[in-house]
Amino acid sequence: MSSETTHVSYLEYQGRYKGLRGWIFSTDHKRIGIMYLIAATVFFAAGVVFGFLMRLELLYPGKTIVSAQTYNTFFTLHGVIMIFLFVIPGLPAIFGNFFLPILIGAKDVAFPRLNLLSWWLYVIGGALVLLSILLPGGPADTGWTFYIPYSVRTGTNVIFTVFAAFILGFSSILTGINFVTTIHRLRAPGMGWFKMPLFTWSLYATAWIQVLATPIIGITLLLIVVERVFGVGLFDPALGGDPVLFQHLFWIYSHPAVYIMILPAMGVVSEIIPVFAHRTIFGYKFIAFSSLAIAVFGSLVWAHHMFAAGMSDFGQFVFSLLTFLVAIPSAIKVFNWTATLYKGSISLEPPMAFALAFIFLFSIGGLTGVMQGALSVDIHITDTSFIVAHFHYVMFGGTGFGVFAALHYWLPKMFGRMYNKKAAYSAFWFLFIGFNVLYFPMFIMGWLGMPRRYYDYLPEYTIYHQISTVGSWILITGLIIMFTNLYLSLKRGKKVTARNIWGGETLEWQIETPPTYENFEEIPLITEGPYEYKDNDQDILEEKEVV
Amino acid sequence: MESSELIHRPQYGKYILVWIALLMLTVITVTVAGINFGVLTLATALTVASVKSYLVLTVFMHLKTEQTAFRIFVGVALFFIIISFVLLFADYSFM
Amino acid sequence: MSNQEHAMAHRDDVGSRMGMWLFLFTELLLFGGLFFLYSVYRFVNQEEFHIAAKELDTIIGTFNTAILLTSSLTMAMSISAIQKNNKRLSIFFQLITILLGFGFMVNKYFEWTAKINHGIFPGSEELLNRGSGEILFFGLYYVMTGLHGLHVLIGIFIIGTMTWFTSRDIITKESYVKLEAAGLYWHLVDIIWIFLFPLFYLIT
Amino acid sequence: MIAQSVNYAHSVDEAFLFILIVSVFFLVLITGLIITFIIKYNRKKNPKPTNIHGNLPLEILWTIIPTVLVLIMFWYGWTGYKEITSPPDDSMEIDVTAQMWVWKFTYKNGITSDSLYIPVNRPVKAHLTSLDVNHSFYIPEFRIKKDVIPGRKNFTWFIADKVGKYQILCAEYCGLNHSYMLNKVIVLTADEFSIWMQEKLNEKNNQDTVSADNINNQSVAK
Ligand code: HEA
Ligand code: HEA
Ligand code: CUA
Ligand SMILES: [Cu+2]
Repeated sequence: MSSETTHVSYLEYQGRYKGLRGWIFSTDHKRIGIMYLIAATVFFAAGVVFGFLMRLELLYPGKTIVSAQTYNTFFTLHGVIMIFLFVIPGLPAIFGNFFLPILIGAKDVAFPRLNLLSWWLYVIGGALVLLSILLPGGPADTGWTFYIPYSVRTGTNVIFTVFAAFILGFSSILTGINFVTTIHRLRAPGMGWFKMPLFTWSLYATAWIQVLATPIIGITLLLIVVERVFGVGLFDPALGGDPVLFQHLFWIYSHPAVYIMILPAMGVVSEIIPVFAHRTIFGYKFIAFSSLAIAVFGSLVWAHHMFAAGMSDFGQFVFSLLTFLVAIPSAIKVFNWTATLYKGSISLEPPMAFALAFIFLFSIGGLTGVMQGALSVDIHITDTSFIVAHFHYVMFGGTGFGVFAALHYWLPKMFGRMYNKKAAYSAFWFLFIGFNVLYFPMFIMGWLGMPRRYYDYLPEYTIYHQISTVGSWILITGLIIMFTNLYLSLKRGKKVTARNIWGGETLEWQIETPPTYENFEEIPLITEGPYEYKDNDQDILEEKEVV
Repeated sequence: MESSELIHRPQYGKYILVWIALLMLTVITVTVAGINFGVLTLATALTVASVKSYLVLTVFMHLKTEQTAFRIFVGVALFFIIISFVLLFADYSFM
Repeated sequence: MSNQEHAMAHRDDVGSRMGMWLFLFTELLLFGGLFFLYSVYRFVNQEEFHIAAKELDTIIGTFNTAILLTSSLTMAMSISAIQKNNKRLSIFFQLITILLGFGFMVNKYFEWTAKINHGIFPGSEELLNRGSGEILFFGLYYVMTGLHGLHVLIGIFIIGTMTWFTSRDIITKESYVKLEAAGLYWHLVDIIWIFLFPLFYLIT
Repeated sequence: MIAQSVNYAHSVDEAFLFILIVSVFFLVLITGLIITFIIKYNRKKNPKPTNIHGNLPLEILWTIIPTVLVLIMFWYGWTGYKEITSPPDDSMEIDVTAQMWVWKFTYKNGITSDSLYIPVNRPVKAHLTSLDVNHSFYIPEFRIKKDVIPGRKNFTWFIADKVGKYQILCAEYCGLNHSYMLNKVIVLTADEFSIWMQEKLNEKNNQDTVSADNINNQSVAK
């Protein structure tokens, strides 16, 4: 390869195909990352629209804009799209694909063609979900949990949606396989496990969950299809089946899945905080291992979603206890991030603002999660809007803000253009305030007894619903500002050619902006940890000083 | 690849021995199932199946000669299945 | 594709096998979900599972077990053969493996049709008149052996492709990791059968 | 806080309150520290950062403290839950039947009713049956919720300690009219309850005789 091609950015690089085909058939991890970004944004926009419409419907009791059936399909589509098409693939597939190989000093992932296949599966799965809306029968109206027996009885296109989720599962598995192998096999010389950036650690833990847990939901969803098409009684109570067993199988995957969502976001935050505090991360090993601990413990707590379903007392006891233990590694992370700010030199650039908001919102989400882990309390609040608030705080306040942080942190690197920082800040405040106005009232409502998945509600909850709906408008304003700002920056933002925009010490800041096709001219030799900040005057080593 | 050369020495003889062992185990498990052992029937059947899988895993699938990481991987996967199983029965066996 | 250049620049057989093993885990857990179902339902309906299992033909089951075990042997030997640079022998063993796979499926076919002719299939009147434990048993029987059969077919297809690769010298003494991966897949299918067999045929 | 109208509501609320206080404490602590650090170690004020790689005693400390707290929370939740699931033997037993999208309550003497009438201060054990899909029997003021699942024998129990009307909701998604699957619990004094029951019984007897009459008339007409 001539030295000329090595200096061409991956955006301009010409492979065998040109134009659009040069993208959709490209096996370059960076292009695949961008394609994921585009596809995910499209699906995400669909999900947001459903969320927005739901809030409109709930503005007044009774019918406001749509019928009950339509509302039921709204929250199902909203849930399915957000979970399977946005938060699960979001960070690993977009930023993981783009930056994982760079962060460990590799030229690509271990199986580039598998990577492309995984993108195609993702798009096909997403298209199936959207297709189910148009086909006769209408989109599924089961909720994203597809609980049997309702999912077998309803006349809507459940098969489509379920099959789409099955395909999306395989897309996710392929990403997982790719990442585990990449991290094991392709680290640059000298990059020991404890010299890896923390984002890599979190992707590694995530990848294992993807590989091990996803097949279980694959088969479970397939059984819904089998049950509907062939009438095989596996869960149908009329034929001796046990609907609660379905719930077990569903959550064996879907609980670990929530850690697929949050771990990469935690990784992003662990990258951003030391960079903008301009100092080394506090407790590297604790953060790294807590990712693994979350992955392990996270696989053991699934039945906390079923505390009201009638499990045996012993089951309740065990799952509640384990649920509390899974909170500990998250707590460790939060404390270490906070400690990283201590004696730093903090510049509050937009990515940092989002990362700090992440800590705050995720803490609220996590702490309310802990409340739900307490048996007697959960009996009261399960299946109420308290839960809805909890998971929006963790998924959207957590992962969503993690994605925002990542966008503001890495987009200039990916495209060589800088966004308008003022606009970024104003988007941030709209998002942050709107978010809390939208979801906080749901905690109160939920505690007062407002069940979830309710098309209509009793008049005493009206005020909370209305505050919440107003919140959604503020939030969406912020969203529009943010995406417009980022989009415009790609068109006519200030050009960035400096390698290291933020003063980071990980490898992506040592290569060209935007990265060249091959990432590295020469595979680097790694000699020190990822967050050394050698330039700082005093270098206090481990265990010397108590904070 | 150097290591993989070393790992995969052709070994027809060993394979055939394993194959014979597998067939014998099959015969054993079928015969034992004929005799009624009560609760033990299931236990023996599963033990024999595990031994058979162990042979296939280590010899046919070369797990014995692969890098340590592979064995850890298998351990992780098995751990996940077993712990899920145990927790599932934490509910069902106390109904 | 020039994209491949940087992937193919260095070949990593260990990495390829690692990827394959990870994929095998997902297959294992796919069946794992079904084994969970099986064990819970069996735990709840012990008696009826026993009665239902009596109706399965242990002889066919045993025979099929022997077939699959043998095919695993020939699969392993085909890799040894290619390592010894004996292309002919390797292809021979692969073909035998495929043949045994088909033998397995033929047996399965007769087994299933016999059951269906007796009116035992999901949703059949005969079955619906029985206890729920038996309905579950046969439901699981069809789903699990069916999914396994599907895997055998996929395996046959993959090995067939490998045979073609071997004959075209894409798989050679120097580069046979594809064949190894196919072998791993085939052995996993075998292992799953090793568990299906006692759980369905031997618990009478 | 929402009205407590049942014997064990206070223990549920206590558990909630305890966790809430701990949570608020940590949230304020963390947010406070973050804001303080942002101000104090701002780029302008503190241009020279200090590298601190970690601190083992501190890590151990902030692992152990949350663990202990969390175990206490667990215990609160568990003991409260035991209360919720241990009905006394002398409970009044009522069958609750859920069906898309109505509740039906059947008393031991065969009387049925659309709303749940119960006497105050008397343990009531509700056996939950579903005729179609999953539902969930939820009374917020009583802090109880239990899924009603076809093929499962779930139950719940409570002692209502205040006379009044309370909301029953369906809390497990069950299709089109899930949000309209509502009804009331009507808690009566013991006297009122027996009067109500007596009326119901009379009504039922009348109906029986009326329908018996109808049949007689029809056969006569023939
Ligand atoms: C990103 C996704 C995500 C994450 C990270 C979490 C994290 C957690 N979740 Fe959540 N959860 C969901 C997504 C998520 N959840 C979803 C989608 C649902 C609903 C699904 C549905 O039904 O549709 C749900 C539902 C759900 C339930 C079931 C509720 C019900 O339906 O009845 C429970 C119950 O235990 C629970 C618990 C927890 C706990 C204990 C954590 C913990 O991991 C949280 C740990 C974090 C912290 C604790 C905060 C940080 C720590 C500190 C600030 C230090 C101090 C802390 C202590 C002293 C404890 N969650
Ligand atoms: C990540 C997941 C996610 C996200 C972001 C959202 C976003 C929103 N959600 Fe939620 N929601 C779910 C996941 C999510 N939701 C799930 C799983 C359910 C349960 C479904 C079920 O019951 O089955 C649910 C249910 C649910 C309900 C309850 C329905 C009911 O029970 O009756 C409501 C009600 O108001 C609601 C509202 C909203 C609103 C107004 C938005 C938004 O429209 C707000 C606007 C969004 C934004 C301002 C931007 C967020 C941006 C990002 C996260 C990153 C973008 C980055 C890139 C594309 C790169 N959602
Ligand atoms: Cu019944 Cu919801
Ligand atoms: Cu969970």
